[in-house]
Amino acid sequence: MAVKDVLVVKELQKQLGHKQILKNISFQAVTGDLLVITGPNGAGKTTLLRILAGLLPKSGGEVLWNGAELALDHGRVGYISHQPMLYANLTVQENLRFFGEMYGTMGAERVQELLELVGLWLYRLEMVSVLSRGMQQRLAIARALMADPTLILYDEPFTSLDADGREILRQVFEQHRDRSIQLAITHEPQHFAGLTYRHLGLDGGRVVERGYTHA
Amino acid sequence: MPKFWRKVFLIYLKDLKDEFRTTDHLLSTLVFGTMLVFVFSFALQLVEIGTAQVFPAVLWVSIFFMAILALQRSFAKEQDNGALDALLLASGDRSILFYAKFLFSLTVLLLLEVVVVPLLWIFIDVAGAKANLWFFLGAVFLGSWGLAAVGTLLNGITVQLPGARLLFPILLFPILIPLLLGAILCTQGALVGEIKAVSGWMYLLVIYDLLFTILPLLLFDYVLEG
Amino acid sequence: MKHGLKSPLFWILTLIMLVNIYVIAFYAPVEKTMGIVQKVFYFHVASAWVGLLALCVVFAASVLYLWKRSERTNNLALASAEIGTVFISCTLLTGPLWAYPIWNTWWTWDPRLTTTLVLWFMYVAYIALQGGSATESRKRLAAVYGIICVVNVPLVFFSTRWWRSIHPVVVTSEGMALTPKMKVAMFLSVGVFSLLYVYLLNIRLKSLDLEQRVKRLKAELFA
Amino acid sequence: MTFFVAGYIIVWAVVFLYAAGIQRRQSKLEQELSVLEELVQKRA
Repeated sequence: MAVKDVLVVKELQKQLGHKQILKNISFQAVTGDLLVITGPNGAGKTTLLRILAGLLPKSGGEVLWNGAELALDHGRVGYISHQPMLYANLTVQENLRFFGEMYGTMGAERVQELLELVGLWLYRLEMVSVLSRGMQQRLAIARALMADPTLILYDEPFTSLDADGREILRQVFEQHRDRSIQLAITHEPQHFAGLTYRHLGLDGGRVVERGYTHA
Repeated sequence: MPKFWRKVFLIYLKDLKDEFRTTDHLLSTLVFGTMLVFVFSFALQLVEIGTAQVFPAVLWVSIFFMAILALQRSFAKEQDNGALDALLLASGDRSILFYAKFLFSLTVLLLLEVVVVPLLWIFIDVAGAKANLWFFLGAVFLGSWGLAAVGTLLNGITVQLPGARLLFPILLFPILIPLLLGAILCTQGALVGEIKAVSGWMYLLVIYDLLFTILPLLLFDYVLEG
Repeated sequence: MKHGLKSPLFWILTLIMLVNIYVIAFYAPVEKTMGIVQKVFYFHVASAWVGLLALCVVFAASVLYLWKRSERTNNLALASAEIGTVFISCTLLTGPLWAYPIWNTWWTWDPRLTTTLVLWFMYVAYIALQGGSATESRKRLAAVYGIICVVNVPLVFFSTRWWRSIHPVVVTSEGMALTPKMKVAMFLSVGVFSLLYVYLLNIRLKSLDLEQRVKRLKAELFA
Repeated sequence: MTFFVAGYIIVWAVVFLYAAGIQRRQSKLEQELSVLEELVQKRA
C-alpha cells in the first residue's frame, strides 16, 4: 500500500480516581511497524491498548490517527485480547459472519480465507463453546482480522496458543505489515524472536525503554 | 443513519439467534411468569375478589416481576468472555448497542406476554363484553416498550457491577412508577370500555416511552464507558 | 475548619435552632381547627424542602462529575443524597403524625405524599448503587442514575397529581391559610433547615475526604 | 399534643443519629490515619 497511516501518541495520560495509571506516554508508529510493549503487571499496558482502541477515554494528551483524534468510530481496529471475545452459543462461522457484516466489508470468501489461515475451516459448524481455549484464541485472531484492520492491537496474544497457533500468529504479524500498524503487549518477548520489531518498555505509567530489533 | 440502523438490526438478529439456541432462560422466565399469574389469581380467588377489578393491577405486577428476569439478559450475554469490547469496536457507537438491546428486550417481553396475558385473562375470568381490545393491546405494548427501554438502560448499569444483581430491581422500581400508573389505568379503562376517560394516560405512556428511548442517546456513552 | 463542638457554625446553628423552636412554640399562633398538632407542619415542610434542595444538588453534581470527573463532585453528590435521605425520612415520618389526628388516616395517596415516597426509594437506590466500595465505574454509573432519577421526578409528580385530579379527592393538604406570624415561623424553619443541610454536608464531605485519604495511603503502603 | 411532641422528637432523633454516625466514622478514620502516618514515617 502506497499511503502510510501514522499513529501519534503524545503525552498520553490516564487517571482513574486518584491513581495515575498512565503518566506520560509518547511514541509514534507508521504502517509497517510492529511495536512490542513489555512491562511488569500494573505498568498500564492494557490501559494503553484500550485507550488506543477507543474503548476507554483518556484523561490528557493526544492520540492522533493521521492527524485526527482516534475514537471508537474509527472502525478499522482489530483487537485481540487474552479473552476470546466471542459468542459461545454461535458457531465458528456465525461468529465471523456476524462481525464481518458489522464491519460491512467482507463476504463469505473472506470468512473461508481467514478460517483456513487459522486452521479452523473444518470446525466452522461447531459452537464456540465446545472449542478448546487455544482454538478459541485462533478464532479470536480471525475475528480481529475481519475488520480489515489498519491498526491491530494484541493484548497477550500468545496466551493459550499451542506451537502451531504461535506460528500462525507470527505469520499474521508478517502478512499485515504492509497495511497495518501493529502493537502487541506481552510477557513473553521470546515469541517475537526472528521478527523485525520495535520495542517499548513500560513501567509505572511511563516509557522506560525503547529499542529496535532487526531480524 | 441507515448504517446505524443496519448495525442495530444485525446485533438484534444475533441476540435472537443466541437466545433461541439455548432456550433454558427464556423457558424458565416463561414458567416463572405463568406461576406468578397462577399464584395471584388463585390467592385472589381464595378471598373471593377474583373480578375484573383487580385484573389491571395483577397484570402489571406480574409483567413487572417477569420483566426483572427477562430484562437482565440483554447485556449479560455480552459479558461471558469479553465480547462486549469486540462488539463496541465493531459498532463504533455505544447507542447502537442500546437500541439493539432495547429491541431485543422488547421482543422477548412481548413474546412472554403473548402467553401470560391470555392466561391471566382466563384465570381471572374477565368479562370482556365491553372491553376495547385494541386499546388494551396498545396499553400493553406501550407499557412493555417503556419497561424494555428503562430496563435496558439500567441493565447496562448493573451488568458492570458483578455481585450486585439485586440492584437491578431496586434501581428499576422507582423509575417505573409513572409507567405503572399509566399502564394500569389504561388497562382498566380498556376493560370497562371507557377509553375516553383514560386516553390522557395513553399520552403519558407515549411521552414516557419517548423520553426513555431518546435519553440514552445522551447518557449511554457514559454507561458503557469502562 | 474545625468540626463538632469546636466549630463556630455548630454553635450558631444550635442558637438559631433554639430560637426557631421558641418561635414555633410561642410566637406562632395555634391553628384554630387543627390545634397544636399543626405545628409539626413547620418541620415537616422544612425537611421536605431540604429533600428537594439536596436532589437538585445531586443532579448538578452528577452532571459535573460526568463532565469533569473530579472526586469532589462525586463526594458532593453522595453526601447530598445521604442528607436528602435523612430529611425525606423525616418528612415521611412526621407526615403521618400530622395526618392521623387531622385526616384520621396515617397515609393517603396524595400526589405529594406519593412523590415523596418515590423520591425516598430513588435516594436509597442511588446510595445502594454508590455502594461501599467507591470504584471508578460505580461513581460514573451512579452519576448516570442520578440524572435518570431527576428526569423522572417531574413525571412522577405530574402523573400522581393527574391521577388524583381525575379520581375523587379524599383529602387535600391545601386550603390551610397561613397567618403572617405562621409565615415567619415557617420561613425561619426553612432557613434553619437549609443551614443544617449545609452544616451536615460540610462534615460529611470532610469525612468522605478523610476516607479517601486513608484509602490512598493504604494503597501506597500495601501496593 | 403527643403527636406534636413525637414529630419533634423524630426529626431531631433522625438528624442527630445521622450526625453522630458521621462523627463516629470520622474519629475512627482519624485514628486509622494517624496509625498509617506513623507507618509511613517508619518506612521512610
